[in-house]
Amino acid sequence: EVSDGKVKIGILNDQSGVYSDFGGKNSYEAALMAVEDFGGKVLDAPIEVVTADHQNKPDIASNIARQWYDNEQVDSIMELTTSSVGLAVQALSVEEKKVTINTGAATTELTGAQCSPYGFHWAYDTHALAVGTGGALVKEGGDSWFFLTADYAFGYSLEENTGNFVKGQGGTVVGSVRHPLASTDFSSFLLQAQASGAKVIGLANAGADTQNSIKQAAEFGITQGGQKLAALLFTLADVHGLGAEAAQGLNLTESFYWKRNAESEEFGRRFLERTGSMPNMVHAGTYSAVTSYLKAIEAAGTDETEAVAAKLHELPINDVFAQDGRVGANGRLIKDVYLMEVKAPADITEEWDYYNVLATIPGSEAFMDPAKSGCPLVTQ
Amino acid sequence: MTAPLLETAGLQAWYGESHVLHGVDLHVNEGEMICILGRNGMGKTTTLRAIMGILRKRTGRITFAGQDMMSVPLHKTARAGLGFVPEERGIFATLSVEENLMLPPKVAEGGMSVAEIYDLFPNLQERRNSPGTKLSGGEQQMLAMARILRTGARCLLLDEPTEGLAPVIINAIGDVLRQLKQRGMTVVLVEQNFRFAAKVADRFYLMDHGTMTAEFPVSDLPNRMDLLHRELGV
Amino acid sequence: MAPAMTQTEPRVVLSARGLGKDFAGFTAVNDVDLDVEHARIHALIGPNGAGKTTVFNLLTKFLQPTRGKITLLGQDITQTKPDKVARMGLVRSFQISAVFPHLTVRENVKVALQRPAGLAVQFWKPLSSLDRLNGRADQLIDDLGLTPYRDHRAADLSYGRKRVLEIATTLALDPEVLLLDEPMAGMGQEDVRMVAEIIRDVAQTRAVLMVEHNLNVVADICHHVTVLQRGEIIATGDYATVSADPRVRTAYMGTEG
Amino acid sequence: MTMIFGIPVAALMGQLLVGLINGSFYALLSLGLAVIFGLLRVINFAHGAQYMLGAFTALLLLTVGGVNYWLALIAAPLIVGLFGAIIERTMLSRLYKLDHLYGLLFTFGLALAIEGTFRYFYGASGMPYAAPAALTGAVNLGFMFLPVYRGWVVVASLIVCLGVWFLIEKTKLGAYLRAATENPVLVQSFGVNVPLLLTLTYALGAGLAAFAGVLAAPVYQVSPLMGSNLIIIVFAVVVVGGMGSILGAIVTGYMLGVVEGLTKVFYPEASNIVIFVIMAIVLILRPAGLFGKDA
Amino acid sequence: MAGKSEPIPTEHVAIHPKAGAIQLALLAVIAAALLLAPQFLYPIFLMKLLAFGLFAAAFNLLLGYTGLLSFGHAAFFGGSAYFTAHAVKVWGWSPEAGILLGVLGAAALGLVMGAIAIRRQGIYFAMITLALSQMFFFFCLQAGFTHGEDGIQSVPRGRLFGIIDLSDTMTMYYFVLAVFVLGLLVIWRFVNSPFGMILKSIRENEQRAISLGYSVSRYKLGAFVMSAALAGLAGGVKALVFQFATLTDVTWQMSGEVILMTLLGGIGTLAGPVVGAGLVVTLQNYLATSDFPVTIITGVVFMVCVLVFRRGLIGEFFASRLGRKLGFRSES
Ligand SMILES: Nc1ncnc2c1ncn2[C@@H]1O[C@H](COP(=O)(O)OP(=O)(O)OP(=O)(O)O)[C@@H](O)[C@H]1O
Ligand SMILES: Nc1ncnc2c1ncn2[C@@H]1O[C@H](COP(=O)(O)OP(=O)(O)OP(=O)(O)O)[C@@H](O)[C@H]1O
Ligand SMILES: [Mg+2]
Ligand SMILES: [Mg+2]
Repeated sequence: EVSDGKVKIGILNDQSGVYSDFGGKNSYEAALMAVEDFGGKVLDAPIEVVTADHQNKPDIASNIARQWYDNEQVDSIMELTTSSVGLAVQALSVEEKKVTINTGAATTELTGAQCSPYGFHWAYDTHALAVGTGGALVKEGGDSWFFLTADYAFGYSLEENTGNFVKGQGGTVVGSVRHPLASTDFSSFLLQAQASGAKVIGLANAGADTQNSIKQAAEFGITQGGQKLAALLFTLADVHGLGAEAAQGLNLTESFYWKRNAESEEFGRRFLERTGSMPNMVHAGTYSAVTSYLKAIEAAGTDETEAVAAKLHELPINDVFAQDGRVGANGRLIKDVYLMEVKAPADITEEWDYYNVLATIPGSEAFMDPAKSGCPLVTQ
Repeated sequence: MTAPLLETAGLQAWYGESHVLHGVDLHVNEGEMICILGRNGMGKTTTLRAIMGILRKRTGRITFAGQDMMSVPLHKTARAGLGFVPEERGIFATLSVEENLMLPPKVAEGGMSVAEIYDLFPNLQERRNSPGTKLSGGEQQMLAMARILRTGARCLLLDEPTEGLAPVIINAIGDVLRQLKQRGMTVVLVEQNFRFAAKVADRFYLMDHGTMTAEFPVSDLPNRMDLLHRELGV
Repeated sequence: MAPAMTQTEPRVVLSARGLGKDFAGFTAVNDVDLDVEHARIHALIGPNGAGKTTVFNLLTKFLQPTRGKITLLGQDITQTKPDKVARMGLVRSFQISAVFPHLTVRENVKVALQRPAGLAVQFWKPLSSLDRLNGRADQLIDDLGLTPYRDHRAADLSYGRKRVLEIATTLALDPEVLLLDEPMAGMGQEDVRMVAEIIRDVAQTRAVLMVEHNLNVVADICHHVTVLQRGEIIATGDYATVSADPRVRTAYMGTEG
Repeated sequence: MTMIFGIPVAALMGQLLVGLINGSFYALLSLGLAVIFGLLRVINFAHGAQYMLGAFTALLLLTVGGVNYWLALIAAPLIVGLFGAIIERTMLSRLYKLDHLYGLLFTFGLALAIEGTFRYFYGASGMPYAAPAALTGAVNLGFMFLPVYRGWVVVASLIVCLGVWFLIEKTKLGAYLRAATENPVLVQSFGVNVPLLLTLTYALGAGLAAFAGVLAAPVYQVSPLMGSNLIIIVFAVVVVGGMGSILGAIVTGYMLGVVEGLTKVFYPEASNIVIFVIMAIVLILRPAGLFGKDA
Repeated sequence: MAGKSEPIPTEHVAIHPKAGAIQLALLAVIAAALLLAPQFLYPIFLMKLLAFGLFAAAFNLLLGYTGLLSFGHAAFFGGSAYFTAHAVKVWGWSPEAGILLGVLGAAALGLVMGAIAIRRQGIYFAMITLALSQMFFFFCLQAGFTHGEDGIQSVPRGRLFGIIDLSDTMTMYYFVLAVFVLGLLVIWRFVNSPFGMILKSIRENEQRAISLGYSVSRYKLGAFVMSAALAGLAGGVKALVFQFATLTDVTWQMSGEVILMTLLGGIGTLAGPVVGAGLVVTLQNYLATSDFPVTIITGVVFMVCVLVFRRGLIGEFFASRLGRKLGFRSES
């Protein structure tokens, strides 16, 4: 039996600001697809998806979340791009006793010190990105690194994590430079990176900063000079925006690629049909999150939070996004992630066909061991 | 007799809601110098601003050189041959003295040359490269006047040109005005300094609360002293 | 005619020695010595651009002198800030009239009364605490004939009345020394006479230094005249002496006066 | 290798040059801002949006109309200038008689609306714009590898800056403009068509921003938000130079570009606040700015 | 342009002796509405509204009464939110102590920023405050205690004076309401005080005020610090309401938003900024779930306000016939 006679899922994310291409409205489409694929009903109750634009403001997000929970019978909120929003809504949902599944934010805090019994982190996190790009690339021969780091907490943690994996694999970090958030010009920093002679230049930044660094690196002949660029947070949508010309040779990590196998390709083409673009890991992650949530309700026979959360922790996750994924006690979905390389324009056969999958990193390596995550819920 | 060069009939004007001119009738013949007298706040400045078209909220009739001026946009009044020297002088701070002087476009031949002007106002020549508003109050007054003399305007509207000037300079300006008259220039003068006006003007208007209450030629001045004493305290 | 001397001993309240000001290589004021005495009206005259306003700016510290020394009531104020100078009792008016346009006449005067009354920084007191200044304000307003306009906004007054209001505000500070820059410029004859009377009145208990081009007024009410030309003093003395000086006649008065 | 403060001289030279390139953008943008501010007394908050419009116009001209870079370099500023002229004529001009702050608030709203519109239609992550073939590649200067395009940016911005400076400070038209700032009615009564002049001024300012935008398109990602953060820095540049001072804006633009470049080497963390710090210091020592005249 | 431009308005509401009763009634209605509101509306939303209302009113204290447009007020609002959140969460301070720290911190920040900025007027002032607040933003971005992107989360509301449990939403609401009313009273008193009178005259003619012996910069600085402190009060309260402090509140966009609130409601009126804040907050909330792009709407509202609606809602109301009938007199 389902409370209020229906299951309602809220997709709350940035739809007008800097992250609007990262997840944005397309995440809502992904959720709708998941519901349709599920059959539109669970335990005979209709499923409804609502969405809102939090404008990157945690207070607006928090307000909407409360209103959804209290007045509009929303049962679960997902996507939740950007850390401050993700953490705020997850904390509030503990109070309200509701399930949140975060597919958009990067911070490991969600399943670390601030973890929640009803909070889940689905698509990726800074740890996985660091392992994927840092660890795997060293194995491919990129054993000396120079970091271009955005000068704030997100950048530091990416740099630190990645640096550790580089060293763990026997590589060295020859230097780093911190650039201010939202710099427009990276040439000074790139010249320093160039002068360092490192084999790999790690871009521990995000969004427009990463795009501009990559674009200007091409201009200064960095990749022609034999150095490799590794973007620590970059998705298919960004590659598409930047263009394959500038992005070629770039390494990055995602937990999803539409052309990886037949199933993902089928999903990707359907998604493209609906939205005009191919899904990245956030979109596919959201699809998976909705599907898994509905499966958990079905398995629990109720939409009551405790029971659903328990099922989510318990059931293996198998869908187009995750194969044999499992959810750790801290709420972290543990699944494989992939190290990609952007193809040269000549090798691209169709639009959106940007990646070569260089390596698959098993979930157990990619994600932090729940026992070591610092989450107070994990009992040793 | 030919038609007057400048004529207003029933000219009314407003500042926003406040009605300041209540029907001003005035005419100036070519080559004539008239002077408008009146106490503070009676509408003398307003009359000049309305004629010039700077104050646009006005009704009535203004003709200049046979042309109806009511519908002429502000930037074309100067080209018709009217030149205005405002009470507050309007010297530009961002322009040097010389740039200020050269600013108004020439509208006709027959204006004074720069050399003549510097001759007349040596202070200006000396300070010609400093910013306009760094001049002293009186120097600014000279500059405001000099600026219009260059343009070749046929008819000058002068608003209290002697305010704040030293007696020597007032004398000099008196000389200039007489020279201009000889060249056939038409002048409408607004003055508080009655002694000065008496020396240069051909004809007087007395203004009170937005209308002209008296009009008389300079020859009639001795007979009118009583009136002026009563009205102006002269 | 010069007014009768009632003063027993002249007391210098404001004095300048060797005062000078250069603007980017141009000397506007040079080597000016000036003594302004209590209960006297002192006129500063001179051709346009002679440096009169600049001297005012220097004395009130709106400009910092390049050279020289200024003493107010026995204290050296050469390095003092303008608001401090005003608090010490030296208050000026401006050549271009300065009032608070959106305040009423009474409020204009009260703003000046507030500081001496110690009611300036009290942000915790109600506005009505200023009511006790009404009496003094109305008195001043009445003295200067502004009573009919007491509740008008200053912006709505005619030019001449604005100047009168400015003088009222200045007097409200009860200054020791009053500096008036062309107080009668642009005024009609009637107002000129009224203001002259007012100045004569206030000067009975304080020192006045004024710039004025209206020589009738200068001759009428000023005890002492200093003539400035090109930044330097060319003559000083009573009106009769000064106006007889040939240099003054050619530089300033011309054939008039 | 010769070293200065532990940095090889060659690297330092490279950084100086890079700083100069950035300075070119600052100079162009602050110039446009200074022209509009100096002559209209409007703080043009929409300047960043107009810069973005320039880049986008070039991009759209290319993708939709097949117009190449060189033509776009001329056409885009004209189009954006025309857009500016329309805005000025229909809306901004009504604000001149009000407190100057309203101009700032209006253009702030305008910037939000323009950026919002582009973000709505083109997304946030932007699009690439390729440099023209003639300017691709790089030359090896010995101490650095200088992309040809960057060299062009410096040259183009210098030419335009000097041209505008000459126009405003040395020509009669410039004198009209400056005078009209102070007292439009009086200048108009001298026989000058002031409203037209003001419209042209705003168009010029907007066009300059667009020009910088086209120059920037091959260097940065063309995105709706490309101007929104840059504009704050450019404001600081203008304040340091002295608001309204044309020459000040240009010189300070280049200077601060270089200073910022050097900071990126010696203390990169501070590189985006160094301009603000300089601004604070300048304001304490010289409230009117380096080239400003005292109010 | 230069010289005779129409200034930013300040409306002075004078209570007409006869209209006193109507106004008291109006006030009573508003008071009752505020007390009962949480029964009908979302308490958290109402608290947000009150916090932003106070913030806008504090901002207006500076703009409306001294004519200084600060484009950096987010620094005080957001800064104080961080200080309060940190004190309460990390140091375990009581809520009132945390808020006090926020207020003092904002005032100190205001003192530093103000001391630099008040050297210039008008738009210069606006630009300088913008730049300085941008410096503060970068400080917050990088400083460890703010936790960068994540923000300070899960701040406990604690017990007021050690007794009153603020984790109860209703209790919290009445606490916020009390702070709000107190803040507005302080502003009202400040504006209608001898000090406020001097501020007004400085705004009208600075040179004249100096020549009357007022050290203009100190008065301006005083007003600036007061405004910063009150903005800090609002920020501290907001941190406790939402139980987090994040970067959003220190961005320059937030500084722009508070201007919009004030402009929309009516610059220089006591109630205007509060009404404007209410509108903006409601609009943002509404737009979040609609298909309209928020930025475009905000931008257009800004433009329309400046072009045709400068007095703002409350200002227009006071100037309207109904407003005058009710005894409001607008002086501008
Ligand atoms: N800008 C304005 N707005 C409103 N009223 C004004 C304005 N300018 C002048 N007035 C009013 O219009 C009337 C006429 O003013 P005007 O300036 O024409 O007088 P005037 O005769 O030139 O006086 P003065 O000798 O003082 O210069 C006065 O009552 C004045 O208060
Ligand atoms: N800030 C300044 N910078 C440069 N020159 C100045 C400045 N202020 C005044 N001057 C110059 O100094 C000289 C003296 O000016 P001041 O204003 O003192 O004259 P004044 O005697 O008051 O004349 P007036 O009777 O015309 O008001 C003038 O030539 C003026 O151009
Ligand atoms: Mg007049
Ligand atoms: Mg003078």
